[in-house]
Amino acid sequence: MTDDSNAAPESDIETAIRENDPALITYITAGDPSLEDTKRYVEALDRGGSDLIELGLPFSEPVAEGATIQAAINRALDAGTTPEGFFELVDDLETEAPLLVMTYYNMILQYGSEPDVRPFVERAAEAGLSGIIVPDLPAEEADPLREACDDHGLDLVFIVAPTTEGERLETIMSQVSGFAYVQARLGTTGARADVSTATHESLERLSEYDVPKAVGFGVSEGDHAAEIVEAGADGVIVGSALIDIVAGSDDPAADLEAKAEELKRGAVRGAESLTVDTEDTPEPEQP
Amino acid sequence: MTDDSNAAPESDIETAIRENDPALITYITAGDPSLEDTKRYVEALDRGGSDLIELGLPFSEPVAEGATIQAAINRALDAGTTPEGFFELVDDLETEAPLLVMTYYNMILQYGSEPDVRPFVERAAEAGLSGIIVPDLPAEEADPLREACDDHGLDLVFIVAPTTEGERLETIMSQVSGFAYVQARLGTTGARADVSTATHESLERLSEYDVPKAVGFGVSEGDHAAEIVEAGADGVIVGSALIDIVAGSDDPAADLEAKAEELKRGAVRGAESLTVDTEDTPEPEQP
Amino acid sequence: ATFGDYGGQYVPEALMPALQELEDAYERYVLENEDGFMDEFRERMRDFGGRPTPLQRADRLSERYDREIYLKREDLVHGGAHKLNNALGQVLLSKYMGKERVIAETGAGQHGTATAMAAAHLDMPCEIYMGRTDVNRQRPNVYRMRMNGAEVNPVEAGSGTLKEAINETFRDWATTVETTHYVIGSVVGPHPFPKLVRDFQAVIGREAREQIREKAGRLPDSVVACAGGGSNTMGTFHEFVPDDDVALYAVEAGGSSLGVDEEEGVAPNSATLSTGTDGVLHGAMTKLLQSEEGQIVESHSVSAGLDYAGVGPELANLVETDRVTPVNVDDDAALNGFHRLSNLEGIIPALESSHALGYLEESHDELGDLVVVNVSGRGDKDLETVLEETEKRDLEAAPDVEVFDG
Amino acid sequence: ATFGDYGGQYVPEALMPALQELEDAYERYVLENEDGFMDEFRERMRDFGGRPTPLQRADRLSERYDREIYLKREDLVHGGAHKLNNALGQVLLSKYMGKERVIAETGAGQHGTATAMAAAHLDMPCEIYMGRTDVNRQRPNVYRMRMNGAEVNPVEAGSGTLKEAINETFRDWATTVETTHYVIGSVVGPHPFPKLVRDFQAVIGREAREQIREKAGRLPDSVVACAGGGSNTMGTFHEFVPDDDVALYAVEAGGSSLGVDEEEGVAPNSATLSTGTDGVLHGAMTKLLQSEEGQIVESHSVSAGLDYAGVGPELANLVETDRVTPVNVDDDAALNGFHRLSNLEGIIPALESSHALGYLEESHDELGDLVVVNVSGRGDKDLETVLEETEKRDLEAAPDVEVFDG
Repeated sequence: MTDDSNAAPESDIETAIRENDPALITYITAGDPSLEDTKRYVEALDRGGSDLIELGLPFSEPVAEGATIQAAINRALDAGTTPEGFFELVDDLETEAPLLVMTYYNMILQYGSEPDVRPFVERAAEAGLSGIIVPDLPAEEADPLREACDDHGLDLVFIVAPTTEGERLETIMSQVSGFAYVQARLGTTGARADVSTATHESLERLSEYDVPKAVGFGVSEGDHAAEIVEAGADGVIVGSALIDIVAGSDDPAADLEAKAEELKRGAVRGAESLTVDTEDTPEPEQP
Repeated sequence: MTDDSNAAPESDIETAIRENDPALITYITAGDPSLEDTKRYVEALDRGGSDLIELGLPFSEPVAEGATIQAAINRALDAGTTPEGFFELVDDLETEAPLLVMTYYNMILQYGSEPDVRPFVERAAEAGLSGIIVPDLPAEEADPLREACDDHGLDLVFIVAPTTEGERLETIMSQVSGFAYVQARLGTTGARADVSTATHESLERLSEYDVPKAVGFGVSEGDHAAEIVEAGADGVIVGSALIDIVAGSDDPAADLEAKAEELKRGAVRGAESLTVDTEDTPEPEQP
Repeated sequence: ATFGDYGGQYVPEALMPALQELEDAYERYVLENEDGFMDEFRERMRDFGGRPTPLQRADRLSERYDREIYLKREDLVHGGAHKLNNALGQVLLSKYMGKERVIAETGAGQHGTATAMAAAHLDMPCEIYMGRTDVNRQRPNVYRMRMNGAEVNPVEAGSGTLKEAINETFRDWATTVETTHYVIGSVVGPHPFPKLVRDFQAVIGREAREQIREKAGRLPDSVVACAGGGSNTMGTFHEFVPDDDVALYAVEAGGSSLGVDEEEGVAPNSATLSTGTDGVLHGAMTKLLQSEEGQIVESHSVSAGLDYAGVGPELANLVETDRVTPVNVDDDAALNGFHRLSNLEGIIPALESSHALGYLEESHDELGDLVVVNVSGRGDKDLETVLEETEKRDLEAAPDVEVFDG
Repeated sequence: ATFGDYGGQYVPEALMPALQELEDAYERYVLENEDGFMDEFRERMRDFGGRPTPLQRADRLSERYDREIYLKREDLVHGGAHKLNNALGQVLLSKYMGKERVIAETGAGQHGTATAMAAAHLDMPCEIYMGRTDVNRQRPNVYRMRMNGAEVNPVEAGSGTLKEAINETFRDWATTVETTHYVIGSVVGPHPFPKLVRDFQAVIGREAREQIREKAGRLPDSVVACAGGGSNTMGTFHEFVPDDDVALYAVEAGGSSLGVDEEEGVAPNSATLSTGTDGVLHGAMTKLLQSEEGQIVESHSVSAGLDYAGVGPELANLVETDRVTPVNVDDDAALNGFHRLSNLEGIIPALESSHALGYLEESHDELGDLVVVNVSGRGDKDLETVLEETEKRDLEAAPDVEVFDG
């Protein structure tokens, strides 16, 4: 992934999702517990069947994250993870799945000699990243970054929340590139034991838009993946459940690969059930 | 001293001072450390040459006293000294010197079934006391007590302070019975190392009045007594210096007697020096 | 005496000229506003002290008791209580009188801190007497006084509390009376102190009376204030005394129980007006907690500021003449009052003031439709005591406060 | 952005609708006084909060600096600081918006206690997030919040201080945004918070401007206020911004030294305006203390209330456009300022406000003949810190406080 960023295909991410629908999108925090480990873990997730991989660039104030990813970010920062180290990791990675960077806006702004989003985007493209997700950058503030991403052929992925409705939903969906990151429920990231009603409602609301939709926030098991895909998603996004493996497993690489396989199987199962019996959609669970 | 109080001579106290000029007036706190001890100490002071003896009836808030007498009062209260016990002590005492009670106004008021000064005065007279000194009763508030004292032939002794001047001095001196208690200096009772300028000034101010004047507050040694008498006093009043003996001596009775003798000798020396060489009055010390 | 059978000047002769000088100054400066004294006092109480304080409708108490409850907010005065009204007045007066120094006693430290603040503000040297026990258990107030530049003199005698501090301040004054003014902390002591302090505090009731007329369109049916020495009580009541239709309730500290333990020389309460007998303490004839023989007993209340065996002679007289109704509530009721106001109205009251709120809870039915309660001070100072005392008890109004580690 | 290059709404998408709802409510209720919102707010700030606060001539400081020094006395607001102006405004607004619950972050506890008081007063359920370290070292404030009926949620993450508490409150809000209002404690955060908080705090300057004209007959030459997040600063300055001849000084915490230790990720100061660089934190583009890579560093000040790595975006813009002069004084100067005001004026200021007083001492020559200094809060809460920090140093203005046994 060291080729010139200008050569990156315009629809890397969208293609990855559409071609692999239902797609599995996996997330881990770069530098947790070290960048060397992250490299091995990303390769494992790639082998396990990830269709897209999000790499978290750690920021000291991760307001959108729950306890699990907060802890991962703290470990990564304690290990001395820097943006430059991050990009060097990406330079080195050769994965099937396209890579996205997920980070907070200030990290993007500060890269380079003065507050400006372009140096970051340029370097991201150069490193071979296909897109950027910024959890604290709503569409209203996104113009500078979107322009820079457009200039360098990167997708800027927007989040659609359960509270996103009406005019704002229109605006966001008109700007979506890559895919719409559908936030499964209110709150922060973190593995949960069920799939929320909000997920079903959000997918319902988005059904009229012809862009890939991937659901994240709280997805931790193959069965969730299945249910989400059945509910109409083109992909599932899993993060905290993988961080738990990074932090707790004796052999994280192997377990990450196995987990990715389980999740991908779940997603595929959901898609199959959808094709076989569209009338037998499971009831959304009550909150 | 158990004879009927009505039989007490009208001028017991004045007589005791005039006949023994320069007179020694001694004070101790009744009940410190016990009423039995007080009886022995009073007898010793009597033997030592006291011409008048003040007995303190302890009150819990002795605002006019310095640390020495405060402590004596606390010891007496801790020992359970009561007004009735006090009067019974006086009932028992047979001294050459007339006795006065020194106490605070509330003690006088509360004796008997309701707030009224008369039961106390009646009982004091009955016990053979010759007078009362009340450090928190200025002339302005003294009418009820003075009337009761008049009715029972007791002297009510007033204090003249260094701040007592002009009209107030007139008023007080017109009401004096027994003697004028000349407060040697501002402040509270307590042994001091010198005789203050205020003493000389007070005696000067009082010289025109033909009533016996006794000086207290801070007198602790024979030399003080001498100086005070030289300055024109008819008597000296000693308290804290005696309390120190009560509290600290191995044989208080003997030491009290000796101290009284020293003080009396001092007073007499002062009187002699006055007669011998009226022109060689020592300079008052500077404050 | 000054007020019916109460008041007077029972002090050592040495202090009498100073009291007469003070009486003269009181008449000239306070009553006649000579040299614009009262103008300056009011201006400083406004700009330095934060007057006027609001009269606030207590929405949730009004709902709870189904009548109109208004709170006079003396907790908002600089320093956190009504105490400054008096302290500033007296320190300013001492300047007008040409005194070089002020002294004051303090128990828990409220009057001491108020005097120290006033003295700093007016550039007057200041020494505060405080019992050793109180010094050690009221450190924050000691620090506040020191930071305001006042000397703090620990009094080692006796139990090392307020009574001893007062005695010791009288002793200092008896020595230094020519150059020093004694800033007495309540409507107690010899004449003219009870009148002087009352007049400085009367601004509470003067404002409240105007404010309630403006807000409710009429005078209240009753006015409730806690009573220890009685300065916030007299300050609140004074302007209402001529209003015969306004009932005045002085709420004393019932402590753990009423009555005096003669054996121990202790009263487990400070309900002087309710249970005391006539006598002389600290310069005045008034109602006292005393033994049959006349020894002053130690009073007790969960609220240090009410913990005094005497009471202002004017208040004693107003009780004696049935103009003021003395009532009392116990420690538990006061603590519940503290929690209730904190929780329902967002005002943490002083434990002193909490007694008035405890009475409101117990007897609101008797208070009529329109009630003014004086919140004499804020309760930050009492937090530790309240926590300790709450832990010992089962109080209905108390929250669970445990959010700490181990 | 909202203010020149600063401000904006850098928050998770889930919160955007709530910000738009808040913006709408801000325009209707605050700007247009719909349903009499601002009337009710002002009335409650008067009766519950104790407004207006005085503008006091500081006699001894005026003498010391040979010019007219006036103090705006926000220390007299209910709760002891200007914080209530904002907390009451926002809790009231949340009621008008039909919210069922408020949440807030707190560092040392000042904003938490103000919010808890306001919530109790308005009968609104309230939860406060507070770092575990702060919970354990600021117990009195935790108790005050509990007594006002608020839940206090200790935040275990990170260093357990303000930054973590803010992050955690944002997380709660992201979950409960439909029913909950987040009462942000300063002029920080995403639009419309900086304007909303400023407008609730602007009463400080509005009063001060009127008061100084009345007392001194003209506008001041300069206005001095401390700056952490900047709510008392903006509140004091806002009405003076159009007065070109009035110099505005924002005094930041210089801490122990200026600059950032990149290695440790720590700034031994909170001088964001003086030394910070542009970036995005907690929802807004503003000036920040950050590493070159964009990680927020831990700020430090002897004053907990100034100890924040960001600053209000409007203040950043006023500095950028040279309308406000950013200055700073170090911990020692602030401590001396604390002692000086306590000793000379009888006002114990918050350590935050003490920075403004420290600057007055250092630079009074540059401030003209007529100076207004905002005393943003009282310092009772800081006594322990001041004692500890004073003991470590040799401060010219500090008194000796040792009157205790052994």
